[in-house]
Amino acid sequence: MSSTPMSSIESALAAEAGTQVPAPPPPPPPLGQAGRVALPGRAPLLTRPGWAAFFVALLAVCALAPVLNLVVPDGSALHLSDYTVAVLGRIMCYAIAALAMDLIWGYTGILSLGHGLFFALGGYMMGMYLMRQIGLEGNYKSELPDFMVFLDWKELPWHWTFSGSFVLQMILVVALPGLLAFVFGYFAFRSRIKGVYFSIITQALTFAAMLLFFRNETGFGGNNGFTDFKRIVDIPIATPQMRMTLFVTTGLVLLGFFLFARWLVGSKFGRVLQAIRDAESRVMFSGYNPLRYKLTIWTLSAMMCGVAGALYVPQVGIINPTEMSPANSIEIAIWAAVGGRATLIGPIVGAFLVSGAKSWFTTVFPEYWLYFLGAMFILVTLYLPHGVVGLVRKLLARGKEERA
Amino acid sequence: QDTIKVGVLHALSGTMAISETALKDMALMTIEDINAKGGVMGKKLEPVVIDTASNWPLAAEKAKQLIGQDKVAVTFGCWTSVCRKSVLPVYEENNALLYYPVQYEGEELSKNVFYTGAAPNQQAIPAVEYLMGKEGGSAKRWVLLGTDYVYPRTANKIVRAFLKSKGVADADIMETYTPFGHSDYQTIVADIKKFSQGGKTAVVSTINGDSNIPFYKELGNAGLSAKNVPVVAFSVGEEELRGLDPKPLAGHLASWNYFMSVKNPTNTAWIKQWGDYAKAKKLPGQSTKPLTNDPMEATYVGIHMWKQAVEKAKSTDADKVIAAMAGQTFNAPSGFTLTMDAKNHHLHKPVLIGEIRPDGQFNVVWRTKAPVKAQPWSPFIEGNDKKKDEPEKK
Amino acid sequence: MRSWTKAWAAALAWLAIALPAHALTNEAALAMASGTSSERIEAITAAVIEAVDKGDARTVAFLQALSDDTVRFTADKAFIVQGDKGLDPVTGAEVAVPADAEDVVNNNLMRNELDVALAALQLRSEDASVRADAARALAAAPSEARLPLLDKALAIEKDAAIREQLELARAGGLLSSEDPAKRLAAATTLAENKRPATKLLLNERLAEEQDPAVKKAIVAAIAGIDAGLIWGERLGQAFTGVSLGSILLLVALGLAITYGLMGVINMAHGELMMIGAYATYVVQGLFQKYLPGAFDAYLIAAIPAAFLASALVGAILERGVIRFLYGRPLETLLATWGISLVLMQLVRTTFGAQNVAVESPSWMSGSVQLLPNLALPWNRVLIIVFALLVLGAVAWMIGRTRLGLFVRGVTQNRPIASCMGVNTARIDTYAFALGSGIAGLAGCALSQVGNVGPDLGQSYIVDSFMVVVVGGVGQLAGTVYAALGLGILNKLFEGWAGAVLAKIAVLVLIIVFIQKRPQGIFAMKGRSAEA
Amino acid sequence: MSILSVKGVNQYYGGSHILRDLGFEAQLGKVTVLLGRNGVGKTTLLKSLMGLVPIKTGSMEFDGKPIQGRTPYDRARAGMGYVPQGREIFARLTVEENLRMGLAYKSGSTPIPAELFELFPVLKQMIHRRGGDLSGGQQQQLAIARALAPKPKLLILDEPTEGIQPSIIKDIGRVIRMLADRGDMAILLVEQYYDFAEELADEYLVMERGVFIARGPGSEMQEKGIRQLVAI
Amino acid sequence: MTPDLMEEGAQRLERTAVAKLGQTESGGREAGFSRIATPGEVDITHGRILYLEDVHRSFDGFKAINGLSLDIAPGELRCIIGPNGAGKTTMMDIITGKTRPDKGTVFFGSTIDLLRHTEPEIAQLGIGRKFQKPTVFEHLTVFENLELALATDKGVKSSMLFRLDSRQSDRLAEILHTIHLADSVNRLSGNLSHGQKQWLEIGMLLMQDPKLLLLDEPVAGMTDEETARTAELFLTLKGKHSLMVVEHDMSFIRTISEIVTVLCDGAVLAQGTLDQVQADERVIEVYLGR
Ligand SMILES: Nc1ncnc2c1ncn2[C@@H]1O[C@H](COP(=O)(O)OP(=O)(O)OP(=O)(O)O)[C@@H](O)[C@H]1O
Ligand SMILES: Nc1ncnc2c1ncn2[C@@H]1O[C@H](COP(=O)(O)OP(=O)(O)OP(=O)(O)O)[C@@H](O)[C@H]1O
Ligand SMILES: [Mg+2]
Ligand SMILES: [Mg+2]
Repeated sequence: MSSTPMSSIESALAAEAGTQVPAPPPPPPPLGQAGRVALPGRAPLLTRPGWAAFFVALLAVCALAPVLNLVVPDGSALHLSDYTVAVLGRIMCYAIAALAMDLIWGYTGILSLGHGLFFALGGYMMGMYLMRQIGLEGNYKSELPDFMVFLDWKELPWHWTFSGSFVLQMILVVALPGLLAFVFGYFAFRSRIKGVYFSIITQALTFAAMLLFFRNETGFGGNNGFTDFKRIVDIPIATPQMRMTLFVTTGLVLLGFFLFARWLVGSKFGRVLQAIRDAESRVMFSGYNPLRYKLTIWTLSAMMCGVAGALYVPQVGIINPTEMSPANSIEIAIWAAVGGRATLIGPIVGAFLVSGAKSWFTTVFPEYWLYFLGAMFILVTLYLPHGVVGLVRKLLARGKEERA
Repeated sequence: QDTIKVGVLHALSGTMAISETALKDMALMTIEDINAKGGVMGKKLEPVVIDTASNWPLAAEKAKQLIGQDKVAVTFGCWTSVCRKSVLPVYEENNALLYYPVQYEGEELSKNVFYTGAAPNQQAIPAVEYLMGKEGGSAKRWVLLGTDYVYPRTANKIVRAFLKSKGVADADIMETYTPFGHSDYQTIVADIKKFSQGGKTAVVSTINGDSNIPFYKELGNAGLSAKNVPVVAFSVGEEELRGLDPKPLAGHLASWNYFMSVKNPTNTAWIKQWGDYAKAKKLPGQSTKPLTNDPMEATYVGIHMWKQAVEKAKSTDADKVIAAMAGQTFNAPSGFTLTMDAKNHHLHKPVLIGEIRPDGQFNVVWRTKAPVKAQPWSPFIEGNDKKKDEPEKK
Repeated sequence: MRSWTKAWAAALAWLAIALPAHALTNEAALAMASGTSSERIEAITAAVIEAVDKGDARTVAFLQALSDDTVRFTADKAFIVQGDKGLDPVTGAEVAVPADAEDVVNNNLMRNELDVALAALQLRSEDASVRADAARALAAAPSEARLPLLDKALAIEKDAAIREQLELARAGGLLSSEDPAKRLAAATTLAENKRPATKLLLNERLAEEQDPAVKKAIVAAIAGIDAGLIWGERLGQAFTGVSLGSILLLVALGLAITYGLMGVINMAHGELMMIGAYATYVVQGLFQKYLPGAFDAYLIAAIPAAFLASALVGAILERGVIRFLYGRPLETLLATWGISLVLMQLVRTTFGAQNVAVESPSWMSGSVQLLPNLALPWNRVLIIVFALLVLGAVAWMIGRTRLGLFVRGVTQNRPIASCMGVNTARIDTYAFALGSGIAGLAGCALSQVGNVGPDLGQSYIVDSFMVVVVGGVGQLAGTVYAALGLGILNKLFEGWAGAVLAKIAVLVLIIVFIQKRPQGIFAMKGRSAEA
Repeated sequence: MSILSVKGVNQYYGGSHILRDLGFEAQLGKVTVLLGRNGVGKTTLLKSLMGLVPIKTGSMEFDGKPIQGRTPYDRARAGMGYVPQGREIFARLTVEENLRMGLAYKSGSTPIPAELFELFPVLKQMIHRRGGDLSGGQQQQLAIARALAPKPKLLILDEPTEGIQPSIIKDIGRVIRMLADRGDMAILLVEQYYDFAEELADEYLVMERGVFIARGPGSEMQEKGIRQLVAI
Repeated sequence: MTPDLMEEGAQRLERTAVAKLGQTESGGREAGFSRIATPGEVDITHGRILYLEDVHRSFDGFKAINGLSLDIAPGELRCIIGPNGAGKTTMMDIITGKTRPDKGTVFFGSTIDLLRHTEPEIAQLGIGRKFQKPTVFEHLTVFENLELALATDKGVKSSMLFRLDSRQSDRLAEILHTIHLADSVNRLSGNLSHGQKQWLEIGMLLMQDPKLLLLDEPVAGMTDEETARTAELFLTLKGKHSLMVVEHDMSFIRTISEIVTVLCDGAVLAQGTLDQVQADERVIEVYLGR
């Protein structure tokens, strides 16, 4: 599947933190006939510079951005505009999705072309809650969301049961994508569906879901989806403070997921995943049941995507079925690939780079941006086989060689 | 500051680019024309063109950018309802202005939006009435065919309610939907053919975008001619016909507020202006065969009305412009003088029914005597009788 | 329409010789051309009755001109416009058309009326086929008002087939007669004629019928017709399935090579089809411009053009991008995705974002009538044949030729194939170009049934991957089964549940199916599958 | 007559120097045996000869013409046949098609030499089975047959006896001897199975960490204690 | 949905699936025994650790295994030889659950019916396997390869929380020495030479500490000296473990063998000491050659 010879945790860590491989721990005491072998110890979660970078990011998200956006006045050069906050917030959601994709694709070698579905499901769960929060302020002054009134529905359909409660609905944000992924994954992995066959059925799944959600009868507002949100936990949504809160939450979730993912892939669990990617049958003959491993990471990944979607919806203000279109799922994979697969920082970088570029190009070259974006994909694959992170890593390694 | 920035927010790539590109160009032409004639209040207009890439969250973000970063005075844009719905909160929140140029399902009225396209009563109902009448062939049975999304569903709901009020039984209405991008209409056309054996049948088509061509090609294949089973479409205009050989379609109908074939001096001048512009700018497709259509007219009218309102208000401030918009009139290429309703932000528009000609243009076979007032809240939908015909005060 | 032109020419010749002229007056012509539809229809009916009795070439000519939309009129006179000349409908003399003359606009109602009027005038033609056409036209639009006309025609008609049509037309007219007995008789006559149009007639009458006996007869007649139509319906449904299958097969065949054999996850496959379709469009344009006489042949020329255009683009892509990515299939996904974006935008900037019109040659339009309600459209039939031809060619290339062998060998193990003396680089280029070329052929075929626009490829890419994968990657036979299977299932479901649910059902079915056969229909069996 | 002559070949994988200044010759009609422990670089040398991995410096001459820098298929066309380590047959092609691939640069009508089936009867039996379904030893036989099909001037064999049953090893030994004795083919054999190697060797080379540490005529192998040398 | 919950769910689903498989009409093999079988424990009271009877398997009509019956005692080192294509690898595939036989019984100990278990379960039960073509995790380092193979709880949760304790590290270090890869702990195993991969795979097998080792051509591609060392290694394993070794290298077989089984055409052709089978005319005919 992958051609990254980059799975050693040490080297991965080193490059991510931009430092040297930590010197192996002191050799263990002599062992009878075994003699001395320098066994690599368990790698730390992050190296010291890694932690430093992490805290800088944390600070930027939690303190710097709010101050620059809310406190620094509009005219100032340092002011962070609402628009920039919106763009960054959206991209951070994408980054979470890309991170989730990397766990399943980069590390386990399972390319999902259906992650857009989990993202959208999380978004829809959040959207349902937000729709209910509109309350009587809608066009029709009804307890029911506008589109239901308009379709002559007299009461909430069953799947809206929990939509009134923030807590329950937030549980659904994680549980629904998780459950769907679990059931789907259980059957797929049990049947040993692999490679493109898996990719294609995930694509079929999201495509089918998209068509389903486009239907008005499905009860999710059809093509128009959910828009015009007014409040979240009874606080107006369209205030700078609320927007900043959402932004900071997204940032924290992203950083939290990043640490979680680090911990996962650094553990033996993570190495079993990579082993599954390389030689699944050998994993089985070593006594591991790949089904459970794949199912676990697949479900976790779907749940992360769900959370990303839930954070995304109140920030962009709309969720509609196009989020489930196959192209969107492919795009998630592309973020991971451009940034660098099987490196956790890669997908985050990729998401920022690709969607950032898209945002920027569509404004600056509205007619030509597809050329740039297309060329970018081609060039990255041709010249940066390990993504942007791979390039950085190579440059760093070269620098080190020269220094040495 | 000697320029006024205006936003042009359309999809120039992705699925909607097919329709929206022409609107962008029309907006640019109109702006250029206004500038050439001295601008607005002596200031030149500076268009800010942005591609929504047919991606609706992106559209909302771009709207933020137009309003927040570029500080445009007004935005002309969107085609799909979902695009409008996604940017609407942004406009309301910032109290900015959006001019929306496409026919839509109604059921919405925002203080910050001016709807220059048709509401259902300015397009769907007259067309159905026409087909019911002797002129239209006295249709007794109805096929309501659409792409599965909100506009067709709503339009069909209204049409169904209207048909019922005219005494058409449910058994005489067949309602079918196809997924987005559907390209194989064999089964549906066969079904229509079968259905049409039960009595004089007409088809009301709200098929969207690209699916029209396969649909009409299949109709032609199946030998269902307009004489037997006329199809009236609400989304097929001159641009859509560009993509297919119209000969087999001759006689099928469309209902709009404007047709390129309308004969009057305003229209002739406008078409010429557009043709010259397309040639000068080498617009792909348009430069060899310039076409105008209803949404383009609505774009053109919208920009001019905004200009007039600004000049009346002597300011680009949204509230002042909104106030000044009420009752604005404009001599439109359709040959009618269009009036902005005093309250409901919709234009009073004429309804024209045209039959497709073998050259891809329309023969206007029926038209309203005078512009019709829009009913954004359709009376055929329950509860709408209580709705006010003006935006909520917030 | 064309048969009418023929008929018109023949009739005109006959009328000119046989009949005295000058029956058409200016008033009559003006009444036929202007006024409300009902007024015009009245005028036409009157003119026809007169012309049938007296015989009048001018009236026929004028009606024909009306139906050809070549009549203009002023407040006091109607004109036939021929090119830039004007003709006086009454005298046939050349006159100048005033600038303020209005076009006569016909709607469908008028057009129907004109057709019938012309048909009525042609019932006495000497040419049996003209008469047959006329009789058929009258049978399709029966009216009580025309009964005398039909009776006269029946009195002189010898040809049995034409008589039958005339009887039918007569029965149709009688169906709305005042006399229930006549209606009953008409219903029984019509029951013999198992055609959809007859059913429509009966149904329309049924809606108004009061007399219980007649009602019963009509219901029985309809039931009889329905029973006769059932087979046509079933076969029609099967045909639509096969036809959809043939399209899926065409769009998947190229991918079966570039992806199935070469392992390139070719997201630009759709755009290669689009290029084929645009090549067809360009060829059509060239024919329109330089060889308008041979326009119908353009499609034949477009086939190789589409193949070459796409193959060329494919070859360039392979040389420039893909060849650096062998053995890294997922990276090909990324790069070809980029390529597809670029190609799409390229087409948008050169041809415009709008769709372009590709006309079908005349031999692609129309249909073969197999049963009264089963007409197979020529373009669908020809596409099925085309798909089979392409399939045969591909199967032969891959399975029987050395090129095919090398392609398979090279894609399995590039370095070793090279050590066997195979010029791998060249084989790769050929193979990719071949796959792309076939995509181009698919595009050419698609241009005959659907849109030609920048998005053409996007709408088929998911389907084409689906087909290749469900069939089993690298399995040509599997691709064929999958394409036909999906096509037929889709149409079957669509008959039951509508297009949207059918599509969803098919997708779900694919998911379930892959559970049962994790490697597609034609799974690679044995050890080699695991390697 | 020396058909292959190699001088000063250096080759690297990333930073590690795998082949260091190697030079040797292979003669028509003779079997040259290359011995060495695991991981010393034997396969790497053979791959360099075939052009599958690029060499950093050095010259290679085949049949009087320089071949360094040429593509593998040029080398194959010039008459080099290769039996790679690990068989590397085309798993999804049938046995027959695998053999046809071996004849790739001959004209399309060249028949598969019948003598191959005499040598390896099992291939005839399984002619329509997919290569990948064969057992390990059968695949090895197929790989040898495939290399022999176009009658190369130089036959390069990388551990051909691996996984093959004794009787067939004997057959392969006889074949190699016979091919060499015909005098129109040079054979370069990498082998771990010492007895087999010694029996066939006309010339021998011993490699250690990318350099040759011993060489000479095959007849001297026993007295020079090559078996022990390889074992250390 | 925590990972352990998910895992439990998967386990439960799986268990019911397995339970269903076992419900044969006769009540399954267990029905015949009066003792209560402890699930997961190998019962060797009958003196047999592996027991195959009348196993058949054909591929598209070709009988690869044709009525094979074979048994192995605990602690035995059994050599299997036989012509190419005799069905040796296929037999191992059947024992490890990779291939399902068309017919026949395969037991591990006297209570565990291997045909009812999946590959990972069989591995967990204590059957380790080395493939004919060396298979290692190419993108993991040598160290990580061995660590993964280590015999521990192989559930999801314990993998997440796993830490190498000192006893395990010692064992790992020891095995690294045994397989001569101590210098290469941190190298990616994909970059090892063929022979090194062979060794690494043997090392992984040792880490797994199985009761029964199936070794498919373990010395292919090794030098004589290394072959000798492998032989030595196997002899030390013998007794504690049961081994089944497939090889074509007669001198290697000679150094390690007690009983040799000759397979041919998917069934046992001969069995006995090496000398006995080497003298057998049929074996010479089909396998050894003259
Ligand atoms: N692709 C590669 N990248 C990096 N190092 C490699 C690569 N292939 C082989 N090596 C290393 O190069 C050295 C020589 O390998 P080679 O395969 O030539 O050995 P060999 O002599 O053929 O061994 P064997 O007898 O085991 O087949 C080994 O140390 C091996 O680990
Ligand atoms: N999946 C399969 N499909 C078809 N034939 C197969 C399959 N698997 C094995 N065979 C055939 O079964 C026979 C036994 O193969 P197997 O690999 O077990 O032999 P082996 O004894 O291991 O031989 P070797 O010593 O050469 O490794 C062979 O003839 C092989 O071609
Ligand atoms: Mg080697
Ligand atoms: Mg074997």
